[in-house]
Amino acid sequence: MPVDILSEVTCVQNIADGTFRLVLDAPEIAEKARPGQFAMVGFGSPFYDPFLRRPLAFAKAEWGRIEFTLRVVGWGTALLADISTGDQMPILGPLGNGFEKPEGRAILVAGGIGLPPLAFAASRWKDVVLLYGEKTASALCHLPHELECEKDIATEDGSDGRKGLVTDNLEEHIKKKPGTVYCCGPVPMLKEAVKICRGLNVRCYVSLEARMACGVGACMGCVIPAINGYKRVCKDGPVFDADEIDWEALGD
Amino acid sequence: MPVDILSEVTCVQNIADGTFRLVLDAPEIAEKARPGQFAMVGFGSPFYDPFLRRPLAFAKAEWGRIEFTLRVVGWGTALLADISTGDQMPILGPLGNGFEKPEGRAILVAGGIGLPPLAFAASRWKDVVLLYGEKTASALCHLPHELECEKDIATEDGSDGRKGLVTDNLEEHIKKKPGTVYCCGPVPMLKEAVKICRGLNVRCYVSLEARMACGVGACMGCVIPAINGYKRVCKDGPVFDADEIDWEALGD
Amino acid sequence: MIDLSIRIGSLELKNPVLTASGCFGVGREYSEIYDISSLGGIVTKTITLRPREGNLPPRIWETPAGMLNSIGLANPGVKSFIETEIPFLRDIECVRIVSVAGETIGEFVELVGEIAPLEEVDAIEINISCPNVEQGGLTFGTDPVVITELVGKLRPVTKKPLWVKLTPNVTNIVATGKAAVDAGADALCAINTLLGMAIDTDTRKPRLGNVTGGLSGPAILPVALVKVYELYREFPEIPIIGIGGIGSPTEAIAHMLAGASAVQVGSGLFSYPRLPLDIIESFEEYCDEQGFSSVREITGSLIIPEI
Amino acid sequence: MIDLSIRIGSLELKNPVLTASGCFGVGREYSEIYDISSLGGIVTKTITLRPREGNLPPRIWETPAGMLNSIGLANPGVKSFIETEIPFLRDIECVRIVSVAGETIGEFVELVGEIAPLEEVDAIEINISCPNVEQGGLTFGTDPVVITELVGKLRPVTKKPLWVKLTPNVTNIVATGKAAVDAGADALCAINTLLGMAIDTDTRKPRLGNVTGGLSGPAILPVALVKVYELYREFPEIPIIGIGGIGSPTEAIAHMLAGASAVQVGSGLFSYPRLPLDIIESFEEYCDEQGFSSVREITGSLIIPEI
Ligand SMILES: Cc1cc2nc3c(=O)[nH]c(=O)nc-3n(C[C@H](O)[C@H](O)[C@H](O)COP(=O)(O)OP(=O)(O)OC[C@H]3O[C@@H](n4cnc5c(N)ncnc54)[C@H](O)[C@@H]3O)c2cc1C
Ligand SMILES: Cc1cc2nc3c(=O)[nH]c(=O)nc-3n(C[C@H](O)[C@H](O)[C@H](O)COP(=O)(O)OP(=O)(O)OC[C@H]3O[C@@H](n4cnc5c(N)ncnc54)[C@H](O)[C@@H]3O)c2cc1C
Ligand SMILES: Cc1cc2nc3c(=O)[nH]c(=O)nc-3n(C[C@H](O)[C@H](O)[C@H](O)COP(=O)(O)O)c2cc1C
Ligand SMILES: Cc1cc2nc3c(=O)[nH]c(=O)nc-3n(C[C@H](O)[C@H](O)[C@H](O)COP(=O)(O)O)c2cc1C
Ligand code: FES
Ligand code: FES
Repeated sequence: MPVDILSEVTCVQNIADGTFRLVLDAPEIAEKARPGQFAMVGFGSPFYDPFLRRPLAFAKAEWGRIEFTLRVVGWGTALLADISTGDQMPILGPLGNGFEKPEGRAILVAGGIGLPPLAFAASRWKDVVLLYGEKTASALCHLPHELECEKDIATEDGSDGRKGLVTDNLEEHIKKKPGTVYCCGPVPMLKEAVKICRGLNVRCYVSLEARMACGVGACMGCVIPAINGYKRVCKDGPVFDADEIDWEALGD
Repeated sequence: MPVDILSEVTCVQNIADGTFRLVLDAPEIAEKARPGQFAMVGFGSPFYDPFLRRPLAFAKAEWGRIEFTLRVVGWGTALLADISTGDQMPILGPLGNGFEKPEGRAILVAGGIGLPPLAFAASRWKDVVLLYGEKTASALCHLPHELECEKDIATEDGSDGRKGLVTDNLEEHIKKKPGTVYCCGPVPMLKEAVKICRGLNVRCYVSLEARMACGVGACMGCVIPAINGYKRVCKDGPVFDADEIDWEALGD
Repeated sequence: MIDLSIRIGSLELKNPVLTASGCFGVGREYSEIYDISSLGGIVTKTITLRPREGNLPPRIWETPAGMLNSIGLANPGVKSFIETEIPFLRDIECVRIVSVAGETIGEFVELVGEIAPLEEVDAIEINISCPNVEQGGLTFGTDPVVITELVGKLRPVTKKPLWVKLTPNVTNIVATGKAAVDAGADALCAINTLLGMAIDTDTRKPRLGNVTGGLSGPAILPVALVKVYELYREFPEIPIIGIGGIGSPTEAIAHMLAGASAVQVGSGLFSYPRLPLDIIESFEEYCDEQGFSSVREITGSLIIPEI
Repeated sequence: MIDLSIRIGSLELKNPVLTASGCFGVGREYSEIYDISSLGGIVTKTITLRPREGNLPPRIWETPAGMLNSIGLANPGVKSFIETEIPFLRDIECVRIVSVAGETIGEFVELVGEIAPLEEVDAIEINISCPNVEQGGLTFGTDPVVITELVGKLRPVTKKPLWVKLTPNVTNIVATGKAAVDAGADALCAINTLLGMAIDTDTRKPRLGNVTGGLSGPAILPVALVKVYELYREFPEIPIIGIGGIGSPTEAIAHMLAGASAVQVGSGLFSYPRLPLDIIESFEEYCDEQGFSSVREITGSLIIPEI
């Protein structure tokens, strides 16, 4: 059951290129939020532009606080990054289905700002390997440092970690120790991961993004093409079994 | 000739109940601005709500800086008061006719946030008396402290200065030493001042307010009823000879 | 104590605040967030005869102070709706309105025929104003002759109140409203969305999969108010449900002042899911301030100064 | 080098950015702020036969992402306009368009007759879309039959280009546009303001002295784009001047993509007086990015994905 609350910002921190850590006091949400779920975050302004809330995945939820990792990609996220400690933000959550905890090993594949929900999963699950890729070292986010799980970090330009794409070693990781794969990131990365998983016949879950209005499943605005008809990202997802998705119709 | 510039905020200060002092770096404007003139102040936001700039009178203009005294009365002024040192604000000015400097004595009558343009006049002119009224002590603004002219300060509740309305002593001041009267403040106050001036047959100028769109005289949006037709507050005013105005049609 | 109750024809509502079609589902999702029985009423997503997948995504685009949608009446069809959604409505203690849209007059008749017997439904909203479908929608809503025929054919099918939802995409909403009223509509709902579009200048493509969509949100408030005002001046006896641009209680009050007997909150729900509850509270305060003893006194109490 | 010049019929403009009627006077005030000769063109405030005081104040109200105005065509009348304003236009080195509005077809004919001989005027914009006057205005702009008659009567009066400014307050802008085109209009300007109103809930009075007004600004962008798009699809050969909701260069580009050959900036001037200059610059950058060598290639180059 989601709640809609005004929540106080307790910390805002610029942690990487255009990337911010937001911590909020929200006990009602923190106790319920599961990895892969998200919140609709409002601006708390008396003005109507921007009008819609923005979906953000939980990066953490503990001790009555929730944490988001926010990457500025447009004006809405810029405005969210510009808030100050003590401000009140409207938060509706937790929303969406979240990841299902696997039986055995979890192989998490995070591309760019796809990291937060998977880092949250890594903090809650056992027997996890986290693959995380960014363009360059300065974009790398702090979350993996806080995790004790096995990690494989890559940058495209090799400025930190392994040089290459996050998916380059996925096959190797699966072969080394099979498990369930969970991915979040840009669509081309998801498609690559899904291809690899299909080749090796391992189960793969993906967390998808779509523009949202209600965030709760009421407006039918955030649909993506699934094998048998449209699915709502906000309510039926954001996490889908890769086999459910009509990847061709999805576009990039 | 007005200029349209992005101007850096060098100081924001809460100086009285809901009243803020804004200082901006704007040499091109500061050298031209005269008492009674104003600027159209924008929000510098990529969002379109609020949409229109707000007119603010100059409270000072010296050493390459301009100063506004802003009272929060709605969401637009609240947003303007919320800016920070270092922010860039769009400023179009100086605009409007401004006060004409009198031959002899100037009797300035300021009600509430009508003070800034008259304080500016007091700082530039000689032989001045400034009458300034507020509801209560906590609303009184700092500007008079910086002025060396004769002052007569009143609060409606008597919590500071003389108890009563700013216009209570106007007749007395005029009789003591006649001069030209300049008024800025709420319409009922202006009407009272005009009545007194007419009774004593002294010249009276008033600075009027109206909702503005362009601020430069192009849109015909800010008109007020004058004796022979509508006049634009932004271009024909904001300062008018009291005899020009159709006070009855003006409303309150 | 302020009396918040209103009447729309024979229907009694405990307060004048409803949720608008397409923005609230049947209330299932929002009922997880708060008690939707405290609303005056709910209007379901528009239901069609056959299931509809809806339009190609993206279906949503944010615009200055508003949004475009091109959902395209995605819904499971009336049969499945009656099976799976109507039971949910059974225990909702507010007025329940089902919105319907057909591609032909025959389909409308069939739809109303299916809905009419259901005791879980208190009224039927006739959606002749959806800009996002090829058949039906605006082709019905813009022609007074067609509206008269349509409503005339529906009127004998049910004793339930028929509300007709009008489009603002017309030269003269009084003409389309009159057509509905003359043919027996119990209330007029105004407005549905304005036709609009948005373009991604980088890719040079439309932002919506369906190219055009419906504009809603505070951006359209001034248009909605003038339509309600025009309808109210013409039909002071016909209840008008004000819809469009309600993003805070003030705009709901403005709709009532312009002549609405009740309001529906649409996309404002997305910014503030609890907005309808805030509006109900504010109506009470507003009546207090204005010296009204009933919320009904707000309706049409706009003061037009003599010139 | 990107070629920024365009043609609207026989007229050559050095770039496709104009200022919209009523938002720029004759340019006198803005010429104090920057060199208005660098614009593609300017459209004057609408001029009428007799002087008009305009409507009762307040005439301006800010709305979410937009504004309402009810100026009511305040202007000194054509005689005084020719005496006092036309001399100012003499030295302006961009295309100068005078906007006119009559209360009757006869008045329009007389007005165009007065303006036609002036060499300081490069084209005439026929305003049949002002929502703020009782006579003329929308009564002309909403009826295709009247439009055909009007434009047909004006066509023989002058060889100067006649631009017809359309209202969005119609069911079908293609019909009103067609009426103008068939009767000989050289270009279509779309859109004028949307009819709207605002209410002060505290005093229960309308915010505007004239009760209703015209809605403009970014709030109406989606509506403006769809109208331009509809007109362009129907009349690919007729130049369309896109107006409505341009608050930054992006929106101007969107208008061009939808099918406009040029744009007019209206209330966006109030937020950013230099906006037209920014747009001109951005057109150059945009052509560079998109690999266009002329700004004319932007027009209508919207890509509609096949479904
Ligand atoms: C379930 C979910 C979880 C997410 N979690 C995170 C997260 O943890 N951290 C993070 O930085 N970002 C996350 N995003 C993406 C984030 O919501 C977008 O980056 C943001 O909405 C962009 O807003 P904007 O105004 O800055 O961008 P603009 O492009 O200016 O926005 C314009 C419009 O597009 C929508 N939009 C743009 N990009 C996206 C997108 N990728 N997904 C959904 N809507 C979009 C906006 O909501 C807005 O309505 C998540 C998205 C989803 C769907
Ligand atoms: C020439 C001139 C000089 C001014 N100088 C000052 C000054 O030095 N300090 C100061 O605090 N205020 C001054 N004002 C008043 C100030 O412009 C308004 O208080 C401000 O515009 C209110 O904006 P808002 O959004 O907070 O109010 P809201 O009431 O929320 O505004 C809604 C709309 O009404 C307009 N509006 C509201 N009140 C006024 C008003 N009194 N005058 C003009 N437009 C209004 C706003 O611009 C906006 O479009 C001046 C006004 C004028 C015309
Ligand atoms: C996402 C969305 C879906 C909608 N679906 C419907 C619908 O199915 N039937 C209908 O009559 N109106 C539909 N509408 C229109 C709304 O009910 C309402 O008339 C319109 O949005 C204006 O109100 P608003 O400004 O409060 O949103 C929809 C609106 C939105 C935003
Ligand atoms: C204050 C104001 C005055 C206007 N006066 C006129 C006018 O005299 N004639 C006219 O054709 N349009 C007039 N318009 C409409 C504009 O020219 C333009 O069509 C409309 O505002 C939409 O464009 P925008 O969103 O860029 O403002 C006026 C608009 C405003 C805001
Ligand atoms: S955003 Fe409304 S259904 Fe998903
Ligand atoms: S605000 Fe435009 S003329 Fe004064």
